[in-house]
Amino acid sequence: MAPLLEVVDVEKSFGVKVVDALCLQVEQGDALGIVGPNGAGKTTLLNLIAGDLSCDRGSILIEGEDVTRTSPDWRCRRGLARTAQIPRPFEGMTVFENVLVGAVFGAGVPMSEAHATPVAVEALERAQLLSSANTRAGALPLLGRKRMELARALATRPKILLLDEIAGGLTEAEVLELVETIRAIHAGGVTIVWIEHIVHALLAVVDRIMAMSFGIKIAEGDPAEVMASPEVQEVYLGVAPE
Amino acid sequence: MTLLEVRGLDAGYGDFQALFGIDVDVAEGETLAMIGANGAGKTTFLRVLAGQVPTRAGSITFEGADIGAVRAHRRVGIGIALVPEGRKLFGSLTVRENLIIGAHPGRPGRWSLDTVLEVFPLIRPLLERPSHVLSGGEQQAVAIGRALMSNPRLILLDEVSLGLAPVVVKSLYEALPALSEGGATVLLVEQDIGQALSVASRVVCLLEGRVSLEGRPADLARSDITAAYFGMPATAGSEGPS
Amino acid sequence: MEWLNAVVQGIMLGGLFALFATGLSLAFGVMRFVNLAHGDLAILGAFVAVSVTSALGLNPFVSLVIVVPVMLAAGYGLQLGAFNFTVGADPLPSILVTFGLGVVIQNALLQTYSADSRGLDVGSIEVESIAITDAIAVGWIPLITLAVAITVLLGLQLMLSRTALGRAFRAVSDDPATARLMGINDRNLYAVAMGIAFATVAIAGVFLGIRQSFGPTDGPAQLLYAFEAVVIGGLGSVWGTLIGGLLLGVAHGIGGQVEVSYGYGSGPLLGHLVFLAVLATKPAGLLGRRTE
Amino acid sequence: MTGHRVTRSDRQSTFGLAVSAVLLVVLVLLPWWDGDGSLRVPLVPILYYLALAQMWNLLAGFAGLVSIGQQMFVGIGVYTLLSFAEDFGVDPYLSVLLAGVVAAVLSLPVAALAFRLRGGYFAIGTWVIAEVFRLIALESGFLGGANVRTLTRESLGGYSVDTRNTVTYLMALGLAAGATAILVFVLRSRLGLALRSIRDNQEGARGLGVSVTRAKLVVWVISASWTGMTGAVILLHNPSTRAESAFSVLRWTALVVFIAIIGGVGSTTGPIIGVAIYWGVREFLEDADEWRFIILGLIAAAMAITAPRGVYGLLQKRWAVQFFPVRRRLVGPGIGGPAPGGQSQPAPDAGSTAR
Repeated sequence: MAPLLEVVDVEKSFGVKVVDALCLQVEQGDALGIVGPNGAGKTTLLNLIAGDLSCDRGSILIEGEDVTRTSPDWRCRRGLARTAQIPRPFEGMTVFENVLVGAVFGAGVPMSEAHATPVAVEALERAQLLSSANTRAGALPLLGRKRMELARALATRPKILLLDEIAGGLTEAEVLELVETIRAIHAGGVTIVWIEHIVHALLAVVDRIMAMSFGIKIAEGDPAEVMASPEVQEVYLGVAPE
Repeated sequence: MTLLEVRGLDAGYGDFQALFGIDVDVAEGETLAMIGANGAGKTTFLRVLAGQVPTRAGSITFEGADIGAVRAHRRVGIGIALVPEGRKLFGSLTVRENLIIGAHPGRPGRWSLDTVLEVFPLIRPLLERPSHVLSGGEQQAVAIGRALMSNPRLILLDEVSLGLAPVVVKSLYEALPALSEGGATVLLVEQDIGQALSVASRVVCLLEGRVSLEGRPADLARSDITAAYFGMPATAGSEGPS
Repeated sequence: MEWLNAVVQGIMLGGLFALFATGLSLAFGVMRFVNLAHGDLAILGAFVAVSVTSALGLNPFVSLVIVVPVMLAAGYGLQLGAFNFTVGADPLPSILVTFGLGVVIQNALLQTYSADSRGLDVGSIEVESIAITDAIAVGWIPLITLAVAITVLLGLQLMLSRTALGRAFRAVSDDPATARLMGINDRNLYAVAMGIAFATVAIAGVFLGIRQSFGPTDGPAQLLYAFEAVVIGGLGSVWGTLIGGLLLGVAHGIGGQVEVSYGYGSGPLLGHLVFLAVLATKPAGLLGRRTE
Repeated sequence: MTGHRVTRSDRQSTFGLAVSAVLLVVLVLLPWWDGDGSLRVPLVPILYYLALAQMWNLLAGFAGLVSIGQQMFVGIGVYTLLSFAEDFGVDPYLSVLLAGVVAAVLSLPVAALAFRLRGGYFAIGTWVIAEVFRLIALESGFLGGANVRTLTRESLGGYSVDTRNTVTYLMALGLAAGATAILVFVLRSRLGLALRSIRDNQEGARGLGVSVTRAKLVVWVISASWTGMTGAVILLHNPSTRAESAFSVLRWTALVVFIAIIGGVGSTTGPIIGVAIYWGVREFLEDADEWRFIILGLIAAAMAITAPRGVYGLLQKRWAVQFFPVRRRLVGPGIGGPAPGGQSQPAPDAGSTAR
């Protein structure tokens, strides 16, 4: 069987190469963490996978199907969902309506609102946002916005969930809460690809880590080994190991 | 002598508040490093000083005058220059033009095209190139040079090391003392604690929009910094500089 | 031979189109602002010239000395007083304000000058021409128009590439927030750009009035031609604007000749169709960079 | 099942629906006691302007498609009715429906071209295409060229003047009420959900599976078709036309835009207020076309700067009213906030996303 997600030799440049000849395979049930210093090309990679940017070279496959030239909405309906690093809710809509958009349009099949409502409610529950369902999304605080990013993505019933620094900017207690939520989502059968600076949060969830620097994969494998490798220590922490 | 005095500063975007009651002093001639995790409010703080984000409460006094109401395009005239996060060079201008546009007719002084090129000799052969073809490190050098051209009293550096190779970062940091010698006071924002501590005469740490630590690098224990940086007990330092 | 003549006359007309397009292109390039009153402003400029020439007894060419500064000031003032409030991510307010302004100008001109066609009389030069062959003669007026158009575009290009003002325009176009860090007052710069746009469109309007008769409701057609010249040539390129204008002019010339020879079609129709063909096949324009 | 459900109405909007229903019944019954048509006939332009304004509102206020080419669909409607009724002898009232079909079909290639442009360039692009249609009508001998064409008595069949007046009136009423209803239904539907999300953040909407181009295309076709039918009814009301007036940008787009802007674009109620204001200005300045355009144009331009959501937006700011129920509210266990039917919470009107 083809891997759930496959990134083949992908390249993207904005004057300078931001993602360079990158290959990646994610199997059903994986939880992959991606680390690297700011500007290493992690978010660009996520944007390429989700279709928000187009690849200069290489291809993206979902379950063996080449989706390189498809739009983000098409990829979403194929089972790919993402959260944005800086949450951009539909501010004029309520939290429930925000999540309903994902439930109605993100499913692979046409969904009526009546059928989508329970899906949206479940996503709100899993993201622990049900109590503020009728709040205007623009009024949510940061944690609420991050949770809503998660709820909207979950409402599309993804096979694979791309998380972009979802723990960034949260307090330690909030991070721990969020980690629990993400673990539960993974346990529920959703494959996770997670970019994160807060490494201890990442380590609590993922079973594999890829490290990037200057658009290049510099290490991949067991989380502890990758984080301990000298290359990663140097580029990620900005200092050579002592 | 105090060059900049910030008292009780609140600021944010839309519904989101990023800074809460910040008090910071910057003395003439010092190099102050502001550190903190992603989303701690460092960049917002610099943007407030440059006039790009309005203050909601509190005061900013620069050289004895309240500058809270001075509009962004007039801040450079009073001696504040920002090197923004992500360099933000003008892509349709050549390198030379990018530097020249930084000059301000009301602020002659030590820095000119020639003196900037002395500090950053790597720019010299690139002068006639369009700036968007430069590498990240070259762009950063141009961005710093561009800010110097206005002969600022206070130069604000946002994430100079972002996405740059360690060797490039090192060379950029080596140029920093030249800025101080040129008469500029330096306020730099960094995620890379190691780099920041190596050049700063004083450190301020932000955590969730509040000052969590302040002091001279020599007086601060690593564990204190880690705690202030991540907002957790000093013992749980699973990351950060080792 | 008449077809070759149609092409030659079309090129001359194309100079005028390029002149119309210049201001539209500049305002879009500097601040992503689309002025739907652009054509009506050209006609307004021509009517101002009508008033100036009749009141002071000036030659229309000389009237430019008054018309151009007046329109420049009007553009500067309108941008500061009104348009600046609509510059932003949402294009709707700027479209509405300029569309409303265009309709107001048209109807105010109708009220003031009636619906009659006017012309600007520059004397005997109007009918003089240079014979190139027996069948092809180039009128002095179209030739001067083309020369002025090329001069204005060349001047604009030099200003943009060589002067501090041009540098500031390009910087603001790239990134207004960072330009402010360089001490550039972007709002004021927008007003300068709009002033220049109004000045060029006023020149275009006066030359239109010298070339042919015009009426208060002719503005929208000029807007459409200007827009087509910009899109055909490609956004954000001064030379593209000239090429686009010339191509559109040739299409008008050939379209007019088709009408003469076969009794169907017209210059404007063929011009529109050429524009649509370019839009269908090369949406970024012939010389354009893809901007969005 | 989780036991959660969605409600949309609250007391205020139920009240709004009730008022609208009463008003509609009165207007439908009007012909039966307005014997000589002195009320009906002058109402027709008000009604068709409301239909046009609602359709432009749907495009510009909800789908972000600022069209300055609506006159093309009015003209297409006019000439479709003329052709079918005059040249092919089709019943004129049936031809009104055909006008909607023809406009919808022709709107597809138009979209294929115009959708390549954005913002202000889209606006001018639609205008160019409308010009192309006008020029084709002018050139076409079959459609009558530059001549005046009239819908003759013969093609209007055996209908009496009174019947014709009544049917035209009822059709205009149907188009106006229908246009408003379409807006409410679209906003309540999945399409409305998609449009609101696109307005707030197009990229975000794409990321959640919303097909942005398809949503815009559906709106474009609906609007074209309804505008085409309205064009046909305009011809029924005023049976003489020529290409210049059938494809007039001033009458069929400028006035319509002004009405929508002044009343309030991006809301369902705004254009109704706008058309009422237009009526007032018209009564006040009878026979002064130019002044009408100058005054409405100035008000609209000033509104676009100072009050981009029009008179309705100003009223709403003041009293927080909402007449048509379009917003969704989740009710069920575990949800905070006021009880269903309650007020006070600033949950948004669908229209409030327009800015």
